[in-house]
Amino acid sequence: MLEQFTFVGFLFLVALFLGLFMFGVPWLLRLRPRKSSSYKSDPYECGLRPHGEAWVQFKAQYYIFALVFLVFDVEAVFLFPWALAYHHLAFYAVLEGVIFILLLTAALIYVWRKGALEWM
Amino acid sequence: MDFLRNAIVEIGLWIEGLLINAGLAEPAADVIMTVVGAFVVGFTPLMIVVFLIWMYRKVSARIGGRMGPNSSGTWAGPWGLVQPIADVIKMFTKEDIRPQGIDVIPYNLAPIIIVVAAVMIWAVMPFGPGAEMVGADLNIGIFYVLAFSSAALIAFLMAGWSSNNKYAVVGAFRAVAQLLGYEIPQLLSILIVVMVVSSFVGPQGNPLSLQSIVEAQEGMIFLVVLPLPALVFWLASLAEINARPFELLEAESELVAGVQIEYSAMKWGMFYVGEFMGSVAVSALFATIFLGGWRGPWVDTAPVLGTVWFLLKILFMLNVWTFFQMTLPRLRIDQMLAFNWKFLVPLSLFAICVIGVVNKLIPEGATSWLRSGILLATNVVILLLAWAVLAIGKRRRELRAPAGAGVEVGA
Amino acid sequence: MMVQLEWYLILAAALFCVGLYGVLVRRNAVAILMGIELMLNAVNINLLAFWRFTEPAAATGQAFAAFVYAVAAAEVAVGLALIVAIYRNRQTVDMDQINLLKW
Amino acid sequence: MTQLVLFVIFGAITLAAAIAVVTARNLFHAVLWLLLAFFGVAGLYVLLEAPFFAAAQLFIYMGAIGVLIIYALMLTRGVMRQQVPLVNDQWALVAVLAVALLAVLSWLFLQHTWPTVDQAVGPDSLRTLGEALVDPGRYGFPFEVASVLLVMALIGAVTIVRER
Repeated sequence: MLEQFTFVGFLFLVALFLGLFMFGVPWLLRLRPRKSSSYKSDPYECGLRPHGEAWVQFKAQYYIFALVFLVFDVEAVFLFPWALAYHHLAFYAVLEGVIFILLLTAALIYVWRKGALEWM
Repeated sequence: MDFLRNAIVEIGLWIEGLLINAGLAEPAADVIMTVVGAFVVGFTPLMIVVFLIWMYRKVSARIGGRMGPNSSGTWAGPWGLVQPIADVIKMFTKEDIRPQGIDVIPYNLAPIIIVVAAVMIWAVMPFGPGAEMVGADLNIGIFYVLAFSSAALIAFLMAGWSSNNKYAVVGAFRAVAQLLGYEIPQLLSILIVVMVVSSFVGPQGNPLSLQSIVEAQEGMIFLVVLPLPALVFWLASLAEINARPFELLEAESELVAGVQIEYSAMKWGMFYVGEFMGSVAVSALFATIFLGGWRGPWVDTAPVLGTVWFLLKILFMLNVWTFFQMTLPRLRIDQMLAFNWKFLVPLSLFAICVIGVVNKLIPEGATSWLRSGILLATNVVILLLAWAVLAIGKRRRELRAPAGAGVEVGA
Repeated sequence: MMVQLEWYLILAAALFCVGLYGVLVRRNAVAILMGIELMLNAVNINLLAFWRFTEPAAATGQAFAAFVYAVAAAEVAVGLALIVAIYRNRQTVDMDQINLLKW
Repeated sequence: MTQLVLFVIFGAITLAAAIAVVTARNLFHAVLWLLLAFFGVAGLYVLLEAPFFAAAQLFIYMGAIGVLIIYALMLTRGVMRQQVPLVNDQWALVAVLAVALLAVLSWLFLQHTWPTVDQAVGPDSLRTLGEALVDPGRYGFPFEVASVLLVMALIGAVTIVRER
């Protein structure tokens, strides 16, 4: 099994090389700004001088979407082995997986009914 | 002639033979071949991307009724073929502006992570029949792809956070809200495919490996057997690669480019390349999972044709992508989120339950034709049900809101 | 030379201790949760190492590792939600100032 | 031999990143170090021949939990400005205790002879896991309970975090 990961490891090195290459060539070419000014290096805000700090406060809405995502993500870790063994499972075992999914669907419906999935 | 039938594998064996003849021990030659393979697999998507940029310009120009790169005023080679090279040179030689107040390490790391994640996906892609034509036929196959595509999310957050720009932060938040959300229908539709493959390949074979997903499509491609997961997967993938109608990450007219706003020169180019690589990867995944991958006529006699079919299928899906890109408008963020959470996710959850149960009820001895037919019928029924639910919902909304009072679209 | 079970155990123990240090000394509540994540990862390394070295044919270690993922996810979801709620009410996430329950 | 080298590399990455997590001043950097630590752990899982868990590590920790932590950081962004001391005043004591705990644990691990078997991981290990998870005699019940746990966590967290 580990032999297969030799390839993955080398591909990772190649990918890293590619990334560093694209990143490094302009750096090696020394394409630095010849004239620098504070106007040039200001954060771009459509022509206005930036005002205040960039880390503005966010709505908790984003956090709720991430929560729902997290729950479904963990569900996937359970369901992938289940789907993999699907052919070997008896009917009731498939039903168990279905109940697992239905419980999560219930959670989704609850969140939905509470109005947490609305974009405010 | 015989050589050409399986040309890619033969060339590999020939090089390895040369190495062994040159006095290398066999394990060392194996390692060298693995490295060569990694280079080939790593650079293939990049080559496709360079070609894709050219094709995208041509096709989008045609769709938009514009002149393409071959008539941009300056000479760009026959059919504008030199255009992508000019693009690359331009990108490499542009001035690299460093904005004030950036967080240097995450800022520079983000584009690298995007490129790395986009390349890593290709490790498990089957380019042709046989174990030699897959980089590594991992037994977690498709799950590996999902893992790396979700790891790329973090790059967006890093870029957004470290750019010291309000647009970038808002863009990063939006990007992640979109990419996170649409990952779920994507993986749920893949789960359906895995279940079905499991009952097609039987006790042997590993339904997570992409090679056996291709092998399971021997009788019929999955686009026909499982049209619903195919549709869900494609829509979710469009959102994952930030294509229209889900192009909210870039949204140049409201977010000025989202997380990429403070990136210039090649660092911006890496985001650009990463995006194109993503669309190639998604097209390749769709071709593998739903269009039969390397399957096509005469593959049995000449396995090298499998690679050709595979590339042609990728090309076809890329054209579909270009078509979507050029013809659809951008959704609003509430529509985008509602479409995912209130339509795609419940639909695919429902589909998993129904298809899982129905597929299990088909007796094990059933021919693959019978199984395919029943699955297709189930899919169509679910699609009709979804359509009916949507129609009823629309009707009720119309009854509730009097005409003219801003009816919510697509929610 | 093969990597022994003990090495994984010691590595996991070291990771656990680093996590423990983070939990006990950091003042920021989010940083404390990060420490807990490190500890959970240490536990998972142990579970999988025991699975690999003592009974690779059974599924016990893997199943437990999967359950640890579920627990970690639940913990992080609720924990961070609490932190966000506390921040909204008290404008701080400094654990030394969150002493509502002390009296 | 290769395994040993890789073990040392991944172990070093994990530990170094973990130490950086608990000592970093900037919390955003701490999260990034945490993700690097998760990546190192994923490498260790590959060495333990559990590639599914390595992928799940990337999938859950880097994809979901990392994002969730960054979101929480952004929602409590006041922390980025406050100049409060990084650690509380018991840090020296805790450091000594942690090192002592590590020493004791290591001594215990080396003391005991573990009943290891020299057996390769079969190609079907993931399938056995799938079957065991839904086997009512084994993990069928915990499997459903895990689902209930996730549902409860989701409902609880959404209730807590919603702005009214």
